[in-house]
Amino acid sequence: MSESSAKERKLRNPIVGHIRALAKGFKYLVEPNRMTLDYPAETMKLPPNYRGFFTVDDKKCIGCSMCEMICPPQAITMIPRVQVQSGQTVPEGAGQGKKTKRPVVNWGRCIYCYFCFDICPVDAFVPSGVHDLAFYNDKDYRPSYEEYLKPPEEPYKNSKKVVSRPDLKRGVGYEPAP
Amino acid sequence: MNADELKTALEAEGAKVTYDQKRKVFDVFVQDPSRIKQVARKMLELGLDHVVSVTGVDYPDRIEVIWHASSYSVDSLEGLVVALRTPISKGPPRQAYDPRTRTYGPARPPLPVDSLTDVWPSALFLEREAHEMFGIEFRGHPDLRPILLSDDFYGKWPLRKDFTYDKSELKVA
Amino acid sequence: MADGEGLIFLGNLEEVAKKSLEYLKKKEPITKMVSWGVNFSLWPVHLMTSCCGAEFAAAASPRFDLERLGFLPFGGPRQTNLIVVEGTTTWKMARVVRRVYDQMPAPKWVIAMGACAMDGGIFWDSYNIVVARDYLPVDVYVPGCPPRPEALARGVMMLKEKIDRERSNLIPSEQR
Amino acid sequence: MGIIPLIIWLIEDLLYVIIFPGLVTVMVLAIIIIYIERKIAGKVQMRFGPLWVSKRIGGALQSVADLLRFSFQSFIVPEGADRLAFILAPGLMFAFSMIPLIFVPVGPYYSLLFPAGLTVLLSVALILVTPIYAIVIGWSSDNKFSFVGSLREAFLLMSYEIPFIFSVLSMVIFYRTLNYIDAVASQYRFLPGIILNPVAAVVMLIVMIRTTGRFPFDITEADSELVMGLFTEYSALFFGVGMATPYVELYVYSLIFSLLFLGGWWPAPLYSPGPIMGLILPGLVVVVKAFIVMTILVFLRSVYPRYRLDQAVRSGWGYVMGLSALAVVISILEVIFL
Amino acid sequence: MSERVYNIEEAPNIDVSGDRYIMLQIGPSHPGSGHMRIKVWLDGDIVVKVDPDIGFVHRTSEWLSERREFIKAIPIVERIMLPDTIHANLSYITTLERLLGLEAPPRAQYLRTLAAEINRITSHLYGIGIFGIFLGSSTVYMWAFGDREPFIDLMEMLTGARITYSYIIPGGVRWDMPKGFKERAEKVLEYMEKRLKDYDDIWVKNPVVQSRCVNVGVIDKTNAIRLGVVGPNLRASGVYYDTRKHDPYAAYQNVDFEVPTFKNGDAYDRLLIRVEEIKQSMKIIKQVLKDMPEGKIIDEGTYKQLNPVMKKVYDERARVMFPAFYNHMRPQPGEATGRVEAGRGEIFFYLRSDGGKYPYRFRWVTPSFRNLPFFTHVAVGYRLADLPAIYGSVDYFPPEADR
Repeated sequence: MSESSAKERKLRNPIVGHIRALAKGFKYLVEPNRMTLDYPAETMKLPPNYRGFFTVDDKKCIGCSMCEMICPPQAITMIPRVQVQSGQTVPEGAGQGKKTKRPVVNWGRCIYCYFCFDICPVDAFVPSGVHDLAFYNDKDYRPSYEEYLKPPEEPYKNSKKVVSRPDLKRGVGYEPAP
Repeated sequence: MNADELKTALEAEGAKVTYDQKRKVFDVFVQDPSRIKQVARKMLELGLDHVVSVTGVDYPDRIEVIWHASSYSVDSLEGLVVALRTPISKGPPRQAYDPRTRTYGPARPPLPVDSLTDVWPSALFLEREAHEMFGIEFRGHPDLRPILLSDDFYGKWPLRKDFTYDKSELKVA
Repeated sequence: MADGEGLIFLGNLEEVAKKSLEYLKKKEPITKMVSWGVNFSLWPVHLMTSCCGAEFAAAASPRFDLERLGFLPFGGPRQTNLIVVEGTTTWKMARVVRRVYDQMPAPKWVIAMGACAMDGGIFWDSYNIVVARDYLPVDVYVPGCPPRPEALARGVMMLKEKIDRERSNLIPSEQR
Repeated sequence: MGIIPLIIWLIEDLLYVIIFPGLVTVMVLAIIIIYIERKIAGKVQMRFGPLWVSKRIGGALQSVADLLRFSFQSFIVPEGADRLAFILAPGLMFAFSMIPLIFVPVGPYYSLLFPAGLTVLLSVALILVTPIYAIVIGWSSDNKFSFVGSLREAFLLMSYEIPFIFSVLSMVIFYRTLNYIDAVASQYRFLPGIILNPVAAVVMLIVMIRTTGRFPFDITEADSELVMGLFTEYSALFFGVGMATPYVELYVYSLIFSLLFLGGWWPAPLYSPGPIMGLILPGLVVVVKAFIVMTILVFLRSVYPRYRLDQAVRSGWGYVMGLSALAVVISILEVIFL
Repeated sequence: MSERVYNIEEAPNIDVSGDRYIMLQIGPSHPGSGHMRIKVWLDGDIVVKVDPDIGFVHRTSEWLSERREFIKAIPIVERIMLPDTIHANLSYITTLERLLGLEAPPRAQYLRTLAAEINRITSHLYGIGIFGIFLGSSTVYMWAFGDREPFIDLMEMLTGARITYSYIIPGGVRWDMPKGFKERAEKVLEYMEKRLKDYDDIWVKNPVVQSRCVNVGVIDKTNAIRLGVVGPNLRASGVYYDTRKHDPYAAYQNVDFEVPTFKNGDAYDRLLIRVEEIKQSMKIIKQVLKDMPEGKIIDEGTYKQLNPVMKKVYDERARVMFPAFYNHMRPQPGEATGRVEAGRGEIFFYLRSDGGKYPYRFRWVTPSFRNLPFFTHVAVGYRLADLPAIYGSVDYFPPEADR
């Protein structure tokens, strides 16, 4: 490898430096270029494949527990269920039918890497695009199967959905989502 | 000075050298641990001027200490990581679990091998980590103190295959 | 007179002052005002426990800018009233976090941020890991690895609601 | 018969000291300037400053919220610290930083117990007392960081005292008086001080930045080396008071700067009796000018990182001292020729 | 300018007993230390001895990875190097592919290079932000973290996560490039070029920064090599070494870029080199976007093992699903090493497998752990206020150093 020429560095005279720094600071003081997303009032519309909270499609799942095996933090546990004729599954003793298993995710340990999405042979997981939940105590973030089936709801539904776009004059601006 | 010249030069030192181009493994195996420093000095002259990693591998019968050296200054050698390996004996196996003291007998003494920090100063912190993880005592190291683990894990040599831990006895407050 | 407390203004001055202070603390307008003040001045101590610190720093960056909600990362433990346990805490770090928590003045809260602080996340079976619940009273859990800064903002908003709900014992009684 | 005017006179003075340029305006201005500093820093950094406190008026009540939180927090006195100095020092520092205001007139209608003759001398002398309490704070709280912080305060205090006195001296030489009102009067007749002797103005600005800890010289509370500098061990209201003192000093300094260099209450009529025309109107002009100077100094937080201690001390004894000597020479030459 | 009182060789063994020196513990809960405790012995304002006490974020990544399947080490390795996850993932997968004998198709190699360079820019911006707050300028911290966001949006479009991507798998990558990605990337690069000009006035050419960083923490070429320093800090001392040029991986052979080096090896050069490397990375991204080949993003062997549902998903939504054998990969016994040039320096990997489900020896060294000599040897002799300057210029990230 040829020895690439080491670069020279030019130090700027301090007085000029002070003036240029203050001028730049003042320019940014008067220019209208904020890049803040006013969170509770407007939320970002994230790309479709964003890895947020997710649920499982009860009919599609075949209970093969591949997702439980590959989950790196072992956040998925398989719950024994019974599959009645209509395809729905009911808890252990509630009906008769084929005995199967269904996955339940413990949100406290899940790292949202979506390995379970990709190893599932029947692609049964459904992403929900919700990404900003928080909980008060530890029982809330370990849902039972019924709670896990309900897709989590947006905390701020009526906030303005925006998409970010970098533009030269106004820094990173936001426009209403298409 | 390319890979083959390096191979012949190191074999002259009496070390078994294997070179696997596809898996990028250039392995220098020295059977007798006391000749490590001499081989290391030869490698330093040949242009391998800094150590990338010092670690141990815990086999059933022995522990191998590996120094991975590489070169910044010599152009032709820059694509290469040379592994200097020596086996050291493992000492007494761990005693059975003694429920009264909830330990596996007294902490086993570290295993001696001489340190290469005077040949490669960059191995200073790497050897401290190998010491506290594998229980390899590097003789001649300026200050061999644990660097990553807290005191309640010193002496248990966590990266050895027979390491187990009991979380209940550790307190935070 | 407040029922059940008997006459406040009897006995020596020092005792009367204590009783009236206790009485005033529970009164509605004072607690509402103080809880408004504390809600919008939640300063987390500058203690990055692990890699979620990158998202905690991104939460203070111009895009998510939690200073809008009064969430200003501040230097010393004495001047702050919130500790954000970001991610994994090892034994060494847990003792430091515990000591910093003890150094903080009385009304203080804890947010457990990230899967590692809640249930151990991906490092759950490592010998060096402690879960935030074991050594700190946690108020809000924010899942995610690392959680989005918006999730942290959501956690802070939920902490504000919690402070508002329990505002009666907001003003500390003992003086150390 | 002489008692009644005397009493009225005393009440006016108390109003003068307490209300207008005194305690109330200082507290209000300190709270506003803290809020404005966070807003300006936010705007330059392309983000909102505090906003959701009171969304309709742009988050202006943020400092009030901080004050409320500080006042209802439990106060911790570490065992190692000696209690008396630890508890008293911030209060005294806050009080002493406001005493010079007695001697700084903001309008011609100005009468007080002390002779009006030596106001410049007295105010300058009293200003330099406050940093001593900062050293007491650092010394009394039993913490290595605040101990190193108090040593730094001592170093910087000595190295920037003489340039400040020289720059005031050079203006006093030119105005040939030790009284603010005559100084302002001569600026009415002649040019304002900043055009006469810009070097002295620059030196005064540098010293103001240093003593109030604004950004290039934020060395005593340098939070990336010492946790919070002097106030590491302080919690609750004492920290709030300690944090507000530099802003009060900033207000006092910028009052003096606008009186000596920016022509005092220039557009307002010079001499006019009566509390309204003589005090309120000119006072507003002076306070507005002081406020502009304060915002400029506060704006520096978002432009500069922090100097090292030895650089600040070396430049203090080095070129700042040289500049202030030059300022005195300039004013002497101007006196001879003009 | 601050003069050196002690030279590098006898730095660590100065005895500090006796009460002439104050010992300051710049501990984990300190705005100027990050997640480690730096014990500093001060003689007045001069630093006499520095003893970094790290290990506060030692999350035993090697011990855990030796008790889990090969595929599960990807998220562990990423969480250790959080500002620079793609390089951790890339170095592990390059070594694992050498062990398994797999080879990623050209389009996957280009996608890996694209993701790596975007992540290098965000990692450098993270470093500049932390350096800014250590010197006291909160504006540079806010600007650097604000300018990271457009690049994080790009990676969000590509992979679906903000920081922890888990994007690279043995044999290829998990998602293909979405449709609007190329135009969006050009807009972001254009925006960044304009912003770099603003950084010059406020940060690079700021007189206070120059006076704080020139001739501070000087490490010359021979000591840099002897102490085994790594990454941009090495190139700032004049050593021409970059793993992307000397041990090429992914698609770096057919991308031409220049490795910037400086001579003086002080904090100011380490600052300049990071800005230069951002410019080089932007140049690489443009080239990669221009000549990105078409084709599959997973190698042939794995593609054949996908079941019909997975093949349909791959053709429709360009998302690679894992065949069943991913859960229990068993490479033949043997060992492999791999090196990747991350934003902070060179990651080294050494994998040994004995044919079982779990790796027999999982050893990796991160760049920050090899930059530790900066504290013990280089920071001695300067002033206390220079310690944050050196710490920030080295871009030291403690969770990555503790592994």
